[in-house]
Amino acid sequence: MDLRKIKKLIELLEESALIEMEITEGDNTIRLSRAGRPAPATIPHEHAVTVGPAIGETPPTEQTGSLADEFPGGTVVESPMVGTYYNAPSPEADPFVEVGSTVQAGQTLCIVEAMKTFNQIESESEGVIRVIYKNNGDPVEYGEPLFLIG
Amino acid sequence: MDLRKIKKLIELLEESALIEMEITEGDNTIRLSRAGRPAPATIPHEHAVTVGPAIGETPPTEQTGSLADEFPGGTVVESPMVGTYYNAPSPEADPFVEVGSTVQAGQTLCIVEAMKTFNQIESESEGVIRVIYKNNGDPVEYGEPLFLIG
Amino acid sequence: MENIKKLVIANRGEIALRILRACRQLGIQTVALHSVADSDAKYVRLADESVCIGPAPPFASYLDIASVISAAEVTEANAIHPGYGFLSENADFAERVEQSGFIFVGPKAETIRMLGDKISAIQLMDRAGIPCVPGSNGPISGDWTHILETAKRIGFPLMIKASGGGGGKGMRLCHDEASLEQAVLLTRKEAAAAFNNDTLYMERFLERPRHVEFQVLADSHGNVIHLGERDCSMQRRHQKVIEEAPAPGITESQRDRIGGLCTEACRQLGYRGAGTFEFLYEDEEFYFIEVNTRIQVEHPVTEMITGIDLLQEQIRIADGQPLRYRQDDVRFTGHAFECRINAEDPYTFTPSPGRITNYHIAGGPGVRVDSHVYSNYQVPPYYDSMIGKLITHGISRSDALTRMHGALQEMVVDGISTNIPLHRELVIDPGFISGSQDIHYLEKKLGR
Amino acid sequence: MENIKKLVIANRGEIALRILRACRQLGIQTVALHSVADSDAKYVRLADESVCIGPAPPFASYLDIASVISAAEVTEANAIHPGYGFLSENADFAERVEQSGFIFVGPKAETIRMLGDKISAIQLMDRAGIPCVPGSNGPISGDWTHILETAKRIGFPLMIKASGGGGGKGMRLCHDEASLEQAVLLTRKEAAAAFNNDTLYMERFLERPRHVEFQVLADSHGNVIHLGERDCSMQRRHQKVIEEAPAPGITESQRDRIGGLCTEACRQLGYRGAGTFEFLYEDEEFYFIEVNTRIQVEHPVTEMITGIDLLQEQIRIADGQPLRYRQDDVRFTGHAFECRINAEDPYTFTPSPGRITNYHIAGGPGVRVDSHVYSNYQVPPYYDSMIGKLITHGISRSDALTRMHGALQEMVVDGISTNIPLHRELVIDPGFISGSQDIHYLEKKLGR
Repeated sequence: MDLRKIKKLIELLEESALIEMEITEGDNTIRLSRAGRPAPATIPHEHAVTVGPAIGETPPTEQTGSLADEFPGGTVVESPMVGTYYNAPSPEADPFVEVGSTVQAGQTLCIVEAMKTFNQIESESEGVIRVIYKNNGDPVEYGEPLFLIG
Repeated sequence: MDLRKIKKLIELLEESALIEMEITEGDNTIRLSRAGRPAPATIPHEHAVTVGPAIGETPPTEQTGSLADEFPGGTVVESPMVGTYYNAPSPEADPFVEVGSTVQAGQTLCIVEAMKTFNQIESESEGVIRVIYKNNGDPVEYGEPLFLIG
Repeated sequence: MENIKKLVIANRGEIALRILRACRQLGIQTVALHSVADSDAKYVRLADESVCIGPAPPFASYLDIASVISAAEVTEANAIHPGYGFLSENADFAERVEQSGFIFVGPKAETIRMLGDKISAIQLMDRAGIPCVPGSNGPISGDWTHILETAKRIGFPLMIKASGGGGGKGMRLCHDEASLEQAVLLTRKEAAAAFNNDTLYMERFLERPRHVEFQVLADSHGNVIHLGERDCSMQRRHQKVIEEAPAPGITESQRDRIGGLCTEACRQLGYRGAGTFEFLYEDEEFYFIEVNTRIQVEHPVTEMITGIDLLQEQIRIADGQPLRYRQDDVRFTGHAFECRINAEDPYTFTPSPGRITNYHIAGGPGVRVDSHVYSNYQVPPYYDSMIGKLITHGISRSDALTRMHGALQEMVVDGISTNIPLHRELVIDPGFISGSQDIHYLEKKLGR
Repeated sequence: MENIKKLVIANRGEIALRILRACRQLGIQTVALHSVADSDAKYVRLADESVCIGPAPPFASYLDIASVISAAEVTEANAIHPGYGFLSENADFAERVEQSGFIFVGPKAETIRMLGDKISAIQLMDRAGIPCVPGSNGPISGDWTHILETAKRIGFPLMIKASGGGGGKGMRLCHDEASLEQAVLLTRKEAAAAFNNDTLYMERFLERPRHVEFQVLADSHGNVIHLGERDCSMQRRHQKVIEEAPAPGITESQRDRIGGLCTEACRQLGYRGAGTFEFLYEDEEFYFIEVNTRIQVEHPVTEMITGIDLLQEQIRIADGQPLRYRQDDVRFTGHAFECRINAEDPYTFTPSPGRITNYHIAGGPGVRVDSHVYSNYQVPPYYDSMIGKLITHGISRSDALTRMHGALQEMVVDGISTNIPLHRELVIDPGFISGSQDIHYLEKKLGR
């Protein structure tokens, strides 16, 4: 991993609400973390795009299980498509939901944009938003967790 | 396996003192056996030269263990070299030992010829010859059982 | 590359790995797209990035145009390689890829569309001087007198085919005048249902043809070369089982003549990329069937005898570069075979998905294996049963065939059924060893 | 084959499998000899027959001449292939094989004996016009005045070498007149103990040479060709780690000149079989070191760039057949690398025998693996640590090196330590990438 890449990763971390980041590429692992200040609206989650380790190594395991464990009975809302995550209808608007928001079934949680189509992702159940896994503008894969509603 | 080969195997069986023969070559197995008449001096034993099965198949397991089991405390005399087995000092002479012979430690049991050198194989213990695994003139590998002394 | 910096591999299995290996040689970053069923495949992890694009069923992942293009967008890739199968010959996909600002590794959308329609393809080739199967030379009308006249001119038995068909689907054999009307009606109904297009045409039926195809490469600057032919006559249920290059008994002058006609047709069409002209070959005559506007499963046999990496050339062409080889640079050395290794019962062809408990591939000189599987790989039940390709090269046909025989002995795939036993039988089959068998040979042999 | 019908493979591991594969191509029956430690190896079972010749220690099995010849007798084979290492350069063995009525796949016993003695080899080559390292041109006498004079003529630093030595053993560097006497005495004592031959000679010491070697093939009818050179400068403890062909920076005229001298020397010697002329190469000059009268570990890189199967040709020569290639038929295409995969710690080189729990080899175009191991193979502690060779070919040096880089990423050997991490580091090392490094490069790099 070259210095430029590490610098880029530090920038990414600083721009984000994350407090920690760990990337493994082949034999190299880089772990970045920053002091105390907890993230305002999100909780650390693994980077959406998997960086390929050398074949034969064990892929990092998803940590959503352990987070979901803290809210037994909670529901994970997964992305139904690949695209870009938006937390608000427009850059100026307020986010659809924040951690702690109470949501109703059918309420819009976010938008996933795929091929210039903006798809509203609605809640299937009512509850309180416990975790928001993504930052505004993040890429999301099919099946990736977006919210934990508990 | 072509007919000529099978015919050759039948001849081999008939010429020998064996009552049964089983050869596996790749996916083909041929098993030849002949009626009752038990072999005079030997007991069926697998052919010394392993015919290679396709890779990935389980090699046939040695059956000497089960024979030795019938004579607990018996000793298997193994060939100390690769060569040709002779049961007598010359074609006209009587065999050194037969099944049922009582042997002393140091007594010659057979000859293994390697590169025109005739190596006398001597018994390391005293006892009775229970099994003779080879026929006169058979090829023997290193470590192959020659006798069971019980 | 000048233009392509990061490429999306919009496919799975061995061809995804093959594309990845080519990109590695070219210094291009890769994005592996995968369905949920392929998430843990190690070849996905060999890519620089990977994106899950949908659930296991192909229509919701590998065939979903919006997901594939979205994945290219979110990963900021600038090219998409469709492999073979899935979206590779979908003209609408190619069009949307280019409209979205990505480089499509393949021909222009309109070329794919023109050649995807069998009638228009035949008419184009006929005009380019390529020998076609004598037939209706266009769609048959609803006028029975005219259809009957055309049929008599062609002669019985004849084939009724759907213009939108392909890969052995949408065709019916007709033996005589009496059954013609019913055969046409039935085929039309099937074609409408299967391809949403009930246009039909008729062709003379060849009794014992071989399948011989020519590989071409055409850049975007008007340069076209052919890389000789392959024989893919060993088929069952219209699926190729063993391919070889060169085709036994094809002379250098036949190769030059047909290869030259194919390259000339590409020039006229403004063809771009890698492509294959498929022919039936009977009594020393070639009859055009169709053009495949993509890389093919059996491309390695051509690579082995020419030393030219077809995937790399295909991507270079998409990058806008001129061909690195002129026709005179293409030299043929020795002979090559490819056995398709399928997870299936070797005789009933029933698919056999499941966990591969032990996987060991053959090695040594002249042996190549293109496969994405490994010990403990789970063959998913959702896709094609092909788990890899065993390829051998030798200085002569018999040398290459002996090498295949040995390699098949060395190969181990435990835990599932594969067609390796069938291949082991075929490589020692006297008919196959003698070469030049027709496309019905294997099924006749299996029906013994 | 005309004469060889059944051949005994008097070796183990990857070269045993390589010989077996060549025999399969030639239609020759094989007998795999093995020690107790190798009984269950699957490559043993691939042979038509197998014979256990002794216990695990090599001196009692693979090095035991009587057992090897007996095994040939009891299996009624008529030829013996010694591979490399073990008995392959033992003139007494070759002699007894032929005296026992078998065909020995290698040169005549007297040729092996002549070339095995370093002083006589150098004198022969000098006479044949092959450039040698300036030196004593013969054994140094016990007369100190004469030794000192010779040393001054050669110049310091110089090497004192044992005539019976080889492979990096029996040699000592001497920097000045003051230490000469003691150095000679010590080396003489060691040589007497190690090789039972205290004859010594002296040579100029080259500071930063490369190791460049030429491959030759000579039949029993007086035809000799060379197949170009290999660069084997990446070494640690005198063991080659990565080899390549052609050698970077060697010109066609250098190749023609040195290759021509080697073939001419073979003609003069009546050499028969495959052989390698090893040279040191410094400041554009070649200096002969020794001839290896057998097939070498690194033969595949030559096979990859020439398309000639060296093992098959070696066996054909032993069969008495004339060479199928003239010098003009030998064409060099592209570039090839070989990485020796060893079961050892990548940096301390401590051997790491044990069970391979997972084994997955690289594949795809231009990748070849010569290896006898597989998942669950038990690497025995009694023998050389090499468990296989990863070989890549490409149209250029950088193409072949990129392919090696990718192949090393794909390769998995779990359960034991291997030197794969070292190879992964080497293929991206700027010095190695630039080429033409000397034989000390790797050790200096490791000593960083």
